[in-house]
Amino acid sequence: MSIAIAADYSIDELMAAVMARQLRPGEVAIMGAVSALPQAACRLAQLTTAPGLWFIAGGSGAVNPHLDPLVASSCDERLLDADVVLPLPDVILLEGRGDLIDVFFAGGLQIDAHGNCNLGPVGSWRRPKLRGPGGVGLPFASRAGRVVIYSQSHNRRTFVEHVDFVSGPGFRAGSGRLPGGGPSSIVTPLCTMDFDPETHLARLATLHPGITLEEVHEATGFTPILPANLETTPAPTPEELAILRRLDPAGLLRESARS
Amino acid sequence: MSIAIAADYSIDELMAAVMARQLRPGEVAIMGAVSALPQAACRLAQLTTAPGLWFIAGGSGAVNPHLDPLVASSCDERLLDADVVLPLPDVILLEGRGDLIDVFFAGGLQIDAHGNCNLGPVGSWRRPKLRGPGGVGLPFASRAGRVVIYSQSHNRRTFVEHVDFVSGPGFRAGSGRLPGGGPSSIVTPLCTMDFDPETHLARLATLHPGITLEEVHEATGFTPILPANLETTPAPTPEELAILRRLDPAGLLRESARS
Amino acid sequence: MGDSRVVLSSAAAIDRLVPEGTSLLAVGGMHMHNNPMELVRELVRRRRRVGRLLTSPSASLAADLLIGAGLVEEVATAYIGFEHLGLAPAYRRAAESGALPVLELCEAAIVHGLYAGAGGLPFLALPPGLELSDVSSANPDHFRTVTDPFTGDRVLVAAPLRPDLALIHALAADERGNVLFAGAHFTDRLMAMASKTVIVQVERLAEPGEIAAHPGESVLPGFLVAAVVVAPGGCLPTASHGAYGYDETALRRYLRLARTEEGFEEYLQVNGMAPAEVTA
Amino acid sequence: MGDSRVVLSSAAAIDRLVPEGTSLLAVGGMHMHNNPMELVRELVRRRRRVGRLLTSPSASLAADLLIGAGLVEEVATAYIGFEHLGLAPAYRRAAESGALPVLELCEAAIVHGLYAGAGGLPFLALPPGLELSDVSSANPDHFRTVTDPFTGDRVLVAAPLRPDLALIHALAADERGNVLFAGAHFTDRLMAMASKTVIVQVERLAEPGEIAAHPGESVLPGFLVAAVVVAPGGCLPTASHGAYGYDETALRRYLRLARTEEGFEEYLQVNGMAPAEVTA
Repeated sequence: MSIAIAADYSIDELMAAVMARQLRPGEVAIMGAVSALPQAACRLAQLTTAPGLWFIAGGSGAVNPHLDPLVASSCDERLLDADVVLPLPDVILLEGRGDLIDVFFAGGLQIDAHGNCNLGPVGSWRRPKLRGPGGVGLPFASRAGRVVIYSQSHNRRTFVEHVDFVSGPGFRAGSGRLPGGGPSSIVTPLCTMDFDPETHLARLATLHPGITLEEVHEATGFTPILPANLETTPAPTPEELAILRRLDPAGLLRESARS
Repeated sequence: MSIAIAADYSIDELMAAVMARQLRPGEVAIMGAVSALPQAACRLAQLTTAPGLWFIAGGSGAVNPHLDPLVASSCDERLLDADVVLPLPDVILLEGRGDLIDVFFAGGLQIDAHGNCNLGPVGSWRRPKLRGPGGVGLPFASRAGRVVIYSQSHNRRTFVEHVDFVSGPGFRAGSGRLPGGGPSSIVTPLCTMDFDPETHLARLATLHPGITLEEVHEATGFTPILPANLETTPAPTPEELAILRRLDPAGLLRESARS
Repeated sequence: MGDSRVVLSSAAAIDRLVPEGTSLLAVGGMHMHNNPMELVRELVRRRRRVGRLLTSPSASLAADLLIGAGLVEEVATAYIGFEHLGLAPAYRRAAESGALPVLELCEAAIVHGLYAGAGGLPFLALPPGLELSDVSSANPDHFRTVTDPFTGDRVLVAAPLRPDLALIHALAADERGNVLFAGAHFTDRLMAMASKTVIVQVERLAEPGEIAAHPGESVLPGFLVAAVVVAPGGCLPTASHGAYGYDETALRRYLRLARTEEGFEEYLQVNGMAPAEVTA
Repeated sequence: MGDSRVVLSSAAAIDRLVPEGTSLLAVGGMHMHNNPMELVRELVRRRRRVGRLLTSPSASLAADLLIGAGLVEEVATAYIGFEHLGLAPAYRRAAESGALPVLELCEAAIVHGLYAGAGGLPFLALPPGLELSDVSSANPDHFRTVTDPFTGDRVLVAAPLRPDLALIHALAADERGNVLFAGAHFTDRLMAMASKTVIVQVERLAEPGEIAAHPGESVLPGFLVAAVVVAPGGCLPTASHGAYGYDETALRRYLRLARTEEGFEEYLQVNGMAPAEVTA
């Protein structure tokens, strides 16, 4: 699905702005592999809505990398230009503490209506149709304050009724044992969703500018709950875009727009 | 007990030389608090009988400290002048691995005939006659290749039939579960002992120059097994003394001789 | 977030962050090195009592002073002493009289227990052989056995350590609470990672860029740190790695005075820890 | 001890220290960084088979190459891929065909498992919540449950990881095997501490005093290291922290070729890993 909502910002830039607005001052956020997008969102948030936000950039162990510039790999040595750098085993240790990580950025080859994410086998576990890379630290999503799910593709292969394998636990049917707060939102190239507080099922929250409800239904393998008011996602402000482009001179967040 | 065996070396120097001679090339040794003596022994061994010996100096995490100069506290910052320095939690972790530490230097307020050491309560556990400082890492003596016990005092308060509290496990009556090799020797101001391979009980090995068997019996709260041949501990060689004095310009190993 | 609130005076830090009767207080440093003495003295000045004191694998003056001042209901420790300078006088008096319950630990139970606390692990299985010491029998609340589900062996396990509050020392910190250690940092980083609230005493504020220049294990991120107290010379008479050695004369003076209760009180008076000197 | 024996050629290191059929081989690095490629290429040249490959929490080229060359009987991993560059082609082919059994792990099971291996801990109890992922159900040999003796809760536990051999990369080492890392060292130090035999690939020999100047966690003591292989540029096309970044063009070329078995074989030929090129 090729999307060009407006000439003046890319869909990744919109998603980064949306994710940034969900972060609050002084929170601690963490992200894993392929995380230029949440990294940009966190840095943007530090400079706008969430001063004092802490973020840990995946495998690098960097805490508050300066993203000067934004890089593609989560273990790039340039991320170590940061406020502080932790050894990776300490990061993994602290992910388990349970009261430290406010926001956990998660993703998946499959994401379901309960906010479960799969980065492992698609299809059968023993003989998968698609062998995903693996979930790395996604099981720790169970212990975070809240989980922000993001996906740079929105189609029926990705958004499914039930994931074939739970790498990152969301709200599972019949289980009330999630020690953390569970998934709080899903951000995609088409829309944002949150979770219905009663059913813990994904609920459409906003449609990105120019996207219709029908397009979302067509691209989604489950039927999201509809909210009372379905609003349009506010576009990135000029200030947000100016910051993102300063962080990202190489245009990592504009590749989809270019291609 | 004040001992002055010979004018030209101190008893600590003799003990350091004796302990050094028990070390072999390429072994890994570890020691805890109040460890200037085993540190000096290890450095001496590196320069004489055990080239390539590794030794970890207690709480400092220093591996092969250069002892330039020898210092009294096991956590002195000057110990960090070393080949490599490990974080203390890693040292404590690796002590448990079980196949790494060849030689564990141990001591105690009480030491018994089975090579058990007590640095905790003397007398009752709940209301001790003497509250010792505590055993720190002595329980790990159970996992080392062999344990070299040293004590700078030799009297019936220290050398007892049974310790009141086992901080460092030696050969305990009726237990065959010791995963490591157990105690191999005891070095004191009066003598050296080893352990009888059958009974795992302390056996007198050598008497220091000028010390009689009667003096040892009088000062020991258990009756050590007597060997077939009771020899005299070889005095430190001029080479050993020259090295020790180069390491120890402040004379930490000559304080007992001076006082 | 008002980040400026992170840097506090010792009085403000103790007042705001140390409730009377803290259930589990951890104090850092090893032997006569990096004891956070300024914070400890502030606790003594305020006569702030703690339920249980957890020491590092080898504690010294900080623990002995808190115990001597009667502020510790019980102590969980593997060692309190002064190495070659002697035994811990206040600890001896309190433990030998039966007034102070001692919960025996070993360094493995402390380090692995803090690891468990930092990582949310429910308990820690210990290496075989540690059950041969009397440490675990003497402290049955802290040590249990379980059957290893892989081998069927009975193994010793220790409870996680999750201090309510940790007092530690480091060389420097910045205004957001990022911390830089110098020399050996002993078990202090781990203690901070395992503790709900952390107060760090430092020699000085960090230079801009100084902490970022030391990636890896000699740092702590500010999100683990509730308060920074700048106290130059604040470890004395214990050493501060990267700054100064221990003051052996002063330590020997303490050891001499603290042999008696009267001498201990005199030490408090002479060293600014009389109750009258609280300036809240 | 002949310390000079520590520094070896990659051929000599693999020959002497890697028996055919090593039961558990651990390979370090994270993503496209610090993969010990020279050692891996030597394994491939020699077609040295391993029973089980244990990856770091996020593996990349090193694992994909060993799997593609058919040298891995089964793999224990939490991630094999190339981040933004794409999925791992050889891994996909082997796993999707059913030829390669995948033992699912997560980063907690790897890091805590290596901690257990390094410390002689019989097993590791994991934080509550991890049992909600399917990782443990998919790998029942590695994960069990036990009753927490302190709380009575059922908790998930993981087996210790104790590799027979670890291949890791670092910046420099000296002739006694003391090692210095640069940049991020990921889980490589921990992997080395947990492994019975360790071969370290480095960019260069250390300068005198260079390792001693970096106390703390960026080093490994030589008593953990069986062999040092000096291989400048030896991580390429992956990055070597402190030395060079990854070669994205070369990685993309690999990803393109490795899509088919024929292409993979061509990659081996072109990159000096044909079986004929063994020079033992």
